[in-house]
Amino acid sequence: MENIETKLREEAKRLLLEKKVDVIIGYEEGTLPLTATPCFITKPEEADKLVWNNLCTQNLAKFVHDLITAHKNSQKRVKPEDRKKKVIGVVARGCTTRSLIIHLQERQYERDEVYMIGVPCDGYVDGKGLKVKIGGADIVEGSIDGGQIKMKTSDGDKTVVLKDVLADSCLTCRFNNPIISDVMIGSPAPAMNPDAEYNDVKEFEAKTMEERWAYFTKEMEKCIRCNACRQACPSCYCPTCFVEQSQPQWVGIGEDKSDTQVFQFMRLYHMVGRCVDCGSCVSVCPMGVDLRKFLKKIDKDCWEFFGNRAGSSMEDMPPLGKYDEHHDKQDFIYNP
Amino acid sequence: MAESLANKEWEPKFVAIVCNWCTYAGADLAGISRIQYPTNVRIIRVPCTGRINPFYIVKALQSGADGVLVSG
Amino acid sequence: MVKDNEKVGAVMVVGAGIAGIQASLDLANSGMKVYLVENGISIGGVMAQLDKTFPTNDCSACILSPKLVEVGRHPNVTIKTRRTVDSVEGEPGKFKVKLTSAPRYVNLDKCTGCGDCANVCPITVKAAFNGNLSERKAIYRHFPQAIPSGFAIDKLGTSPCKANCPTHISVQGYVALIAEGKFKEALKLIKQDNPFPIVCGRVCNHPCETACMRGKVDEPIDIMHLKRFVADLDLNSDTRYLPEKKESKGKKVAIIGAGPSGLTCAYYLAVEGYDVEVFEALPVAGGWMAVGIPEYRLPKNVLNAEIKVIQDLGVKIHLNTRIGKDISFDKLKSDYSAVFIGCGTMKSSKLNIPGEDMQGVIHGVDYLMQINLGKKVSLGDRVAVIGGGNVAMDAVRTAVRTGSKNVFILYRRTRAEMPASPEEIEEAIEEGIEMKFLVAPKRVVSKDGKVTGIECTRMELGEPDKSGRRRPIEIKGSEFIVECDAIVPAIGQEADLSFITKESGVSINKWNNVDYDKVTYATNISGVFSGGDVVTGPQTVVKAVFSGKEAAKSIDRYLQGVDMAAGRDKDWTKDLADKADVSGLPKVPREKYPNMKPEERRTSFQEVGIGFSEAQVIAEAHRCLACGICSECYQCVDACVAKAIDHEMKVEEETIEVGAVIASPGFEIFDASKRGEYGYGIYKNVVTALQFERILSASGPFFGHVQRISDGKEPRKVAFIQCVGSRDVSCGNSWCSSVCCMYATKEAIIGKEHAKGLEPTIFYMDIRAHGKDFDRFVNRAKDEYGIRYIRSMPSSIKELQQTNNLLIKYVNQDGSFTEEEFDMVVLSVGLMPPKEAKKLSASLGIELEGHGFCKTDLENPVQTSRPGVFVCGAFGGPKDIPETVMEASAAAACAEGLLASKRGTMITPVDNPEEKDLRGQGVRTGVFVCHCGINIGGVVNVPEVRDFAATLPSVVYTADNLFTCSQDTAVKMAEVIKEKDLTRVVVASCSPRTHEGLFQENCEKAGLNRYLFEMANIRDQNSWVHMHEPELATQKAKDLLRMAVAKAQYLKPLKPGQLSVNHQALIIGGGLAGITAALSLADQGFASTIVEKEDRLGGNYNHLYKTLEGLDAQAHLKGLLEKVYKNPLITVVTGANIEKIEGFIGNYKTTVKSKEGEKVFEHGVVLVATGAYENKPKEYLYGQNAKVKSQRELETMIYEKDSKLAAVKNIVMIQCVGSRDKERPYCSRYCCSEAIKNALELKASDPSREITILYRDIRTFAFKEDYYKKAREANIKFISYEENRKPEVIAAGDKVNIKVHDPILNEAVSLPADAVVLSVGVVPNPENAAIGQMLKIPTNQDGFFLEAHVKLRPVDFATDGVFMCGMSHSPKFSDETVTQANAAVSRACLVLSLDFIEAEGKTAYVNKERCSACGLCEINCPYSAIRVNSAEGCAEVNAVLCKGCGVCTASCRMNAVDLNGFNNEEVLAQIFNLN
Amino acid sequence: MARRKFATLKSFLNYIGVEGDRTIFTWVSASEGDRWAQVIKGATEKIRALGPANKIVKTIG
Repeated sequence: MENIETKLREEAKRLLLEKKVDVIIGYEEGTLPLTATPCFITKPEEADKLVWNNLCTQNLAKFVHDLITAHKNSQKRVKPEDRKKKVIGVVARGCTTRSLIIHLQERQYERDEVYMIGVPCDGYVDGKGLKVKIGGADIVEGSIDGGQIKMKTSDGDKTVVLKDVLADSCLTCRFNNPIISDVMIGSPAPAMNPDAEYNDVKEFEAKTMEERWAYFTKEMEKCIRCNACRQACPSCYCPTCFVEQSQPQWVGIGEDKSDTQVFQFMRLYHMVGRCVDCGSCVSVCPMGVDLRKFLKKIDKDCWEFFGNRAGSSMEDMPPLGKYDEHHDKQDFIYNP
Repeated sequence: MAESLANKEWEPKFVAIVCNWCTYAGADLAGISRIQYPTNVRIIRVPCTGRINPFYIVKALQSGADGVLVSG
Repeated sequence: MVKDNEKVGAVMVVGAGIAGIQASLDLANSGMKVYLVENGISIGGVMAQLDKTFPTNDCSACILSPKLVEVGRHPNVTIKTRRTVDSVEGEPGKFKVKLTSAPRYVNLDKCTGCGDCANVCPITVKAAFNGNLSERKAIYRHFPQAIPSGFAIDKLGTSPCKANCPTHISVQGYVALIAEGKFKEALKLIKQDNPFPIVCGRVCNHPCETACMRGKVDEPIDIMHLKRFVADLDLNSDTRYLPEKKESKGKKVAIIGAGPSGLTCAYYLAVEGYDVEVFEALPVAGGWMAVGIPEYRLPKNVLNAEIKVIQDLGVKIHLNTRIGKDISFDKLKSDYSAVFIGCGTMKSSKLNIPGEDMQGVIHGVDYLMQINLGKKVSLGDRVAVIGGGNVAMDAVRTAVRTGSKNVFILYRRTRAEMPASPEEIEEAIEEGIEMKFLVAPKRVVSKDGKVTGIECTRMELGEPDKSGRRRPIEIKGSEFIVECDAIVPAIGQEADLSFITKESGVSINKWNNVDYDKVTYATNISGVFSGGDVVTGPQTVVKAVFSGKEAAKSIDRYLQGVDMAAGRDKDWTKDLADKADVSGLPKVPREKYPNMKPEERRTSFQEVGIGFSEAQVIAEAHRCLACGICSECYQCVDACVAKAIDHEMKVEEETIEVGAVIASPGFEIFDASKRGEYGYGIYKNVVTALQFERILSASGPFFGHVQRISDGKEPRKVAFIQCVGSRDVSCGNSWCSSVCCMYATKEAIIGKEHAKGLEPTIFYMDIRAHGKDFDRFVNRAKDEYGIRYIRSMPSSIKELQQTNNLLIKYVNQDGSFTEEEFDMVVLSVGLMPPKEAKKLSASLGIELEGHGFCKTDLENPVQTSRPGVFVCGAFGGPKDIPETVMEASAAAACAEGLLASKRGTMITPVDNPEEKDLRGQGVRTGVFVCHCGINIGGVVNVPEVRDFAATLPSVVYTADNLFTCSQDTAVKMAEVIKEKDLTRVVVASCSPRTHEGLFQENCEKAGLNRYLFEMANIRDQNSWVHMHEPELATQKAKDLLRMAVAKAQYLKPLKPGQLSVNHQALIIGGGLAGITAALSLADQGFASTIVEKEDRLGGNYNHLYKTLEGLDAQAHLKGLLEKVYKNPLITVVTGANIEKIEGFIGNYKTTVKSKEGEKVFEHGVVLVATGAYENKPKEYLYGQNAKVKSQRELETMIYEKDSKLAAVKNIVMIQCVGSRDKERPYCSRYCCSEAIKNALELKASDPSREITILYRDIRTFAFKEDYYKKAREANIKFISYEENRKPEVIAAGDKVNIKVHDPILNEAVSLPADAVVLSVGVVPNPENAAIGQMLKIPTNQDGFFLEAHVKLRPVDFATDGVFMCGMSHSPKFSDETVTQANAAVSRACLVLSLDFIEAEGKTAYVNKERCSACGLCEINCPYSAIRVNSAEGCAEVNAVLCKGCGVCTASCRMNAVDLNGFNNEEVLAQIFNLN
Repeated sequence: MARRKFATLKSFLNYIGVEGDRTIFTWVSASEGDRWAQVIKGATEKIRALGPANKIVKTIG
């Protein structure tokens, strides 16, 4: 890890010095122990803040989109001919690059507006999982070393195996190395266990209709409509989310359970061909709603129906933007 | 028993969102040819199935439709 | 030559198939008035009958219907059905066309097409539209989506029975109703014309039966007794039929005599609302019916029952009241408004022989009267009755029944001359009555005043007298005496008119009959009428009834002060429906009418006839041949709530002024029975391709289920036999029908899709897949669908007895025979000239070509021999739909060119009032619920739905109408909108697809934006499909209405976007297509720029010297070029390339680069005429050996008189070089003809030449087939080769040798040749791709441009404003290119002739704030009407290009794109209001 | 594209426990009046078999 971090910092410095990029989005150490948070670096000397470890959770593509959109809006007042482009550098692991690819497919910005600093990834720690593992104790300080997490906590020293507390999405990640990048830091990380990626879904599919409905309703009842998932999701960048739209109002804001169910259903459905399973939504959800159970289904269908994996290749078109007479499944069509 | 009785009372009502040029025309033809079928359907005409926002289906279910038929 | 300002801006299109429809639409949309004339009852032609169309297998109905609707609703098109053209006079620009219209009997303005009439119509006939595989009614329309949507009645004329019936009852009508068991209706129909069915069902002389056409087959129908059956049924029913009485007119009418004429007159007057009193001298009513006709023929009780009905109508009958004795005639005259004299002839004529006053002589009339009045009269044992009429028969048979032992007839002629009705004579003889013929009485022999006998003389027959019967002549000295106790003379009777005083002035003629008017039955004294025997002398009951009925009409008119005679003198002998050929109709014996046994009869007065049973009448009625088709039973009239049916319509003539005429009568299908060996019409499972087309159709006779006719089973092996009635001199059809190979292939494919197990086999001579993408289609049929093609024509077909399977015998290429069994055979019947071709050509003043099709001009295939008259479609020669559509547009272009100066002068302008300002207005909805007669009201509780509507939010007005679409309702609606200040209108009625436009117009007329209208379909999708569930249907209607009203609240007034139009055209390519287009545009007054890559114009046409048909191409081109360069409207840029094309329809900017440098042109449309190139082959030593040439090179040598050619004796031509192979799997269309053209030319100049053509299929379609025939006759050899066995060309010294496998010899042959000529075919212009890029128009797999729709939009692109013509579309002949160029111009003019392009109102729009410019909409839009503006960072819609499909909206996660007329709010409103 | 949307939607609804048969997708051409009737018959029966809708249905007006 260390040497990757150093390489990363050097590269960041170089890019800023050579004005290859206007800003670099990466991770810095968090204020709390055993955390890392996104940071924005515009000066070479700040580059040393950058970290790259198993605590880097958020999918930074989200911030790329935010910055570029903000910049574009600021440019709106400028005459088209003298508008300036900004180049955003971003520390990008596999899932991040997938999100970036989706942005590019959806023409949110040009390829040359983003500079991808590719990094290998062997997964990040699921904060909630860790907390559970150590019986809810508060962490005072800690470090990761040799596949272990060593911690001083409110009730004594604790050590857990890193593998046991990695996020679900990471454990079965198929693309833990960047799909594309402008520069690659370090050598590719070893594969995770993608063959198991749909096990949960298959298991759930095997359940009865009523069991599935019961689980869905149970999970949805947790949701407090705080929209954290949406805010964290790189694919959620609609200027006005349908939730906030009136005329017509798509989702009621009342007490009714069905409104929450419909809200989540719709947001999840918007992820067809667009969810890269980065786990950001899950990690930010204050109520621990099992969103991944449903997102993975959408991912699975998209693969099985249309042979598409979100953001897995620059050449792909958005799966809902085309139709394949010969290969698409037809069996959902009813014939009397 | 009571439940089955209740079911007798109950008639499903579902919405059909259909394309103006194909299915809607076909439905008209059924009428012109006086082909009889159950009354449970309520048709909504749209210019083309391509126009049907998937959320229409969700909203229809939320609004209490027992089912949704989409036909192009 | 008509001056421009005298021309007429209207065009008549004759024939409303797809050709006529397309031409009409092009004309109407470019500002011409169009009269679309059709001799059928609806438009659409054969295309409407097709199931699918090749090669795309689109549903024919789906693509045709929108055009039907458009032309049907077009303000500038007047559709005239059932019309024929009689003559066209005048000159181009100003013609007078005379038309005749055959009556439709249905008023299209009123008919709503509900079909209630057809439900009640008793007449069923084969439905020609379904290839006679199903049945329809006499009142009908061909198919549900037919335009005009109204019904029509088929009549062949008056059926003979009705015409011959003295009182003209709709005999066929009530027979048909009886056949259907509709006895009450039958009686009602009879009583419309005869109030005495009970009587006439027994004692009528039924002339109807004499006229009955059944009589020519076996025996006439027993009409009289059918009538008796329904009459008796009514007699015995507890509620008898009483006609509806009109309200009292407060006038009194007196009738003298209660006989048939008097009572009939009374009956109809009573119905008309008069107070009628009848005065009868006798103690009984009924006149001769009561006192003349004996009980055993007409029982008194039934007669009285019939008379009672008349009394129940309020008629007063005064018995025992003799006028002239009890009341004076003149008093009658003064007391009553009118008098009818119907006193009959109740006085016997005298024999005037000695002793006539002896006791024992009693005259027949008096005798019968006394018996009928119940007197006992005994005549003794031996009774002589004198006479041969019905009275004599009645008298003699009565005498038998009163106990006389020996009763006989004395008649001075023979039985043949007897006037009595045959059955009466028959029955009399059965009852043992002796008849002495040829004897005449001389004197009564008596003893002390009592009769003892009668002296007679013998007679013989001489010449016929004026009655037509042979006159009896006395044989001198043949006197003899017949002994008898009583003599009953029954030789005639006369009227007793003593009561008519001199003073009354009523004139009486020399036969002692009242003088009367033959039509009105009025006497010479006004107010006095007379009818029945008293005016005619003794006649039949039914004649008396007629006179009474007619007199009643006159009296009514007289008292209403209307002309009595007007329009009544109808000649019933005219247009009789007796022309039908009844030979060969199966015989069905007449039902035996049951009578009492003779022995029982003799002793009783009980009625002889027992009467038919119900089963018998129905069986007997089914024998009717329905001579008139429509039986005039008038059931439809009663059933039609809209009152649209009018059986009185007459043939009419009209004259219309137009500037040009377009003939598009289409074609006739070859009558397959003319090829007897195929057994069509004899073997059940042999059908024509058109019948199979109907079998495949989902709306066909079997709802799309493929089945055999014999047993309805699904066939497995189906054989298609090609060229039935084509390429067949034996039946006079030498031409190729051009389309059969393809439609057979299509039907085979579709058949297989319908019935998976189907195994189609196609027997053919050559597969002619010469059209765009046709070969690909055939290959798919072979490879994907495994359809079997056999190159052979079956020699015979036999039907196998048990299975009805068909045994086909055919010869193989090697000469051997094969027999194979099939379940079904489909005959690919050819296309013939239309039936009316000769007559039409005469009336249009145009010539026909040798085969009977329309003769066309070599330079312009849509030009007939008469200037100003154009032709399109199959009338000009067999062709398929796209070519037909191209010709239609081309013909339109030529007509427009002629009349350009009058564009827009005769169209109906739409002037709508100022739209009302809705700002600040709340939503105020008006709801109109339609009964649609009983179509909705009969099932749905309409008032309940209306009241429900009133409870819905925003609804301020509700109403229910009988017909919301009727004119008066439209007016009312407009008023209501103004009065109630409505801002939304909702109509709950039929389908928006047919009626939305109409109602929207109503709104506009009332100043309400047309888009503030919404419909609920509670008929087609509710009442019609839930007929047996009224409550649920009503509930559903409420829901649908609630949803519609909810949606309406959110509707927005829309202003369709407008776009200015540049009136110039850019033509890319200066070949024949380009220059033709430029000239055609110039004719229409539009400027154009031709951009040509080469340095000279003409393209491929420069290399063509002569066409197969003999047009001098060089001269033609020279002429065209002169015109082009002379024309000020045409700019030519040669040696030029297109650099850049910007903009869209109406507003293009194109940069052209040439020697003169870059130049920018502004134009409104683009015509793509980039042409194609000759293929440069690599195979067959081309370019390596001087002996190997291309056809083009050969043609040049021939016409440039190359001396080297003289030495060329052996020529081998190879077809399909570089065509129809892996690399280019398409046919180059013209090579076969080109080769044959050159071959013929070479032969002509030197017959000693040996010419062999190596081919795969000879594709000389249509009339080109004649030249193929000519070539074979000229001994040019043809050897076919397979794609996988191509010939080889081997260089051999100063010659070349060609090795090829001869399939007939089945061995390889080697042909030495001085010249090998390759038919090299066509390759697309390589620049198409680049140009396609610039214009955003696609090319097909082969690199030719891909039209918007291969069938119906062959020169358009999905991108508006861009059109194509010539070989850029696909390989074609020069004349086809000319046509297509004109077609493209016609289409282009739809744009150029506008000042503004109106966009469709219901288009997409973008909410910029929501858009994130992700571009998904752009990817999905099929019309490239929406694209992301990256500068703005959001998507933008081009409203003019947008077709409102809404695909973009659903693909937008942000809901930034939405669709006017169907936006999210509106649709969700419907969803939210389900409950 | 429409097809793909419906395919995934139907599958997803079914996954969360809303019976797949409540959402039916089919095609009827302008000339297939009879097929339309069959479709409605079939759909009605399928939906009847499922009983009244009780999932993601709004309960509070």
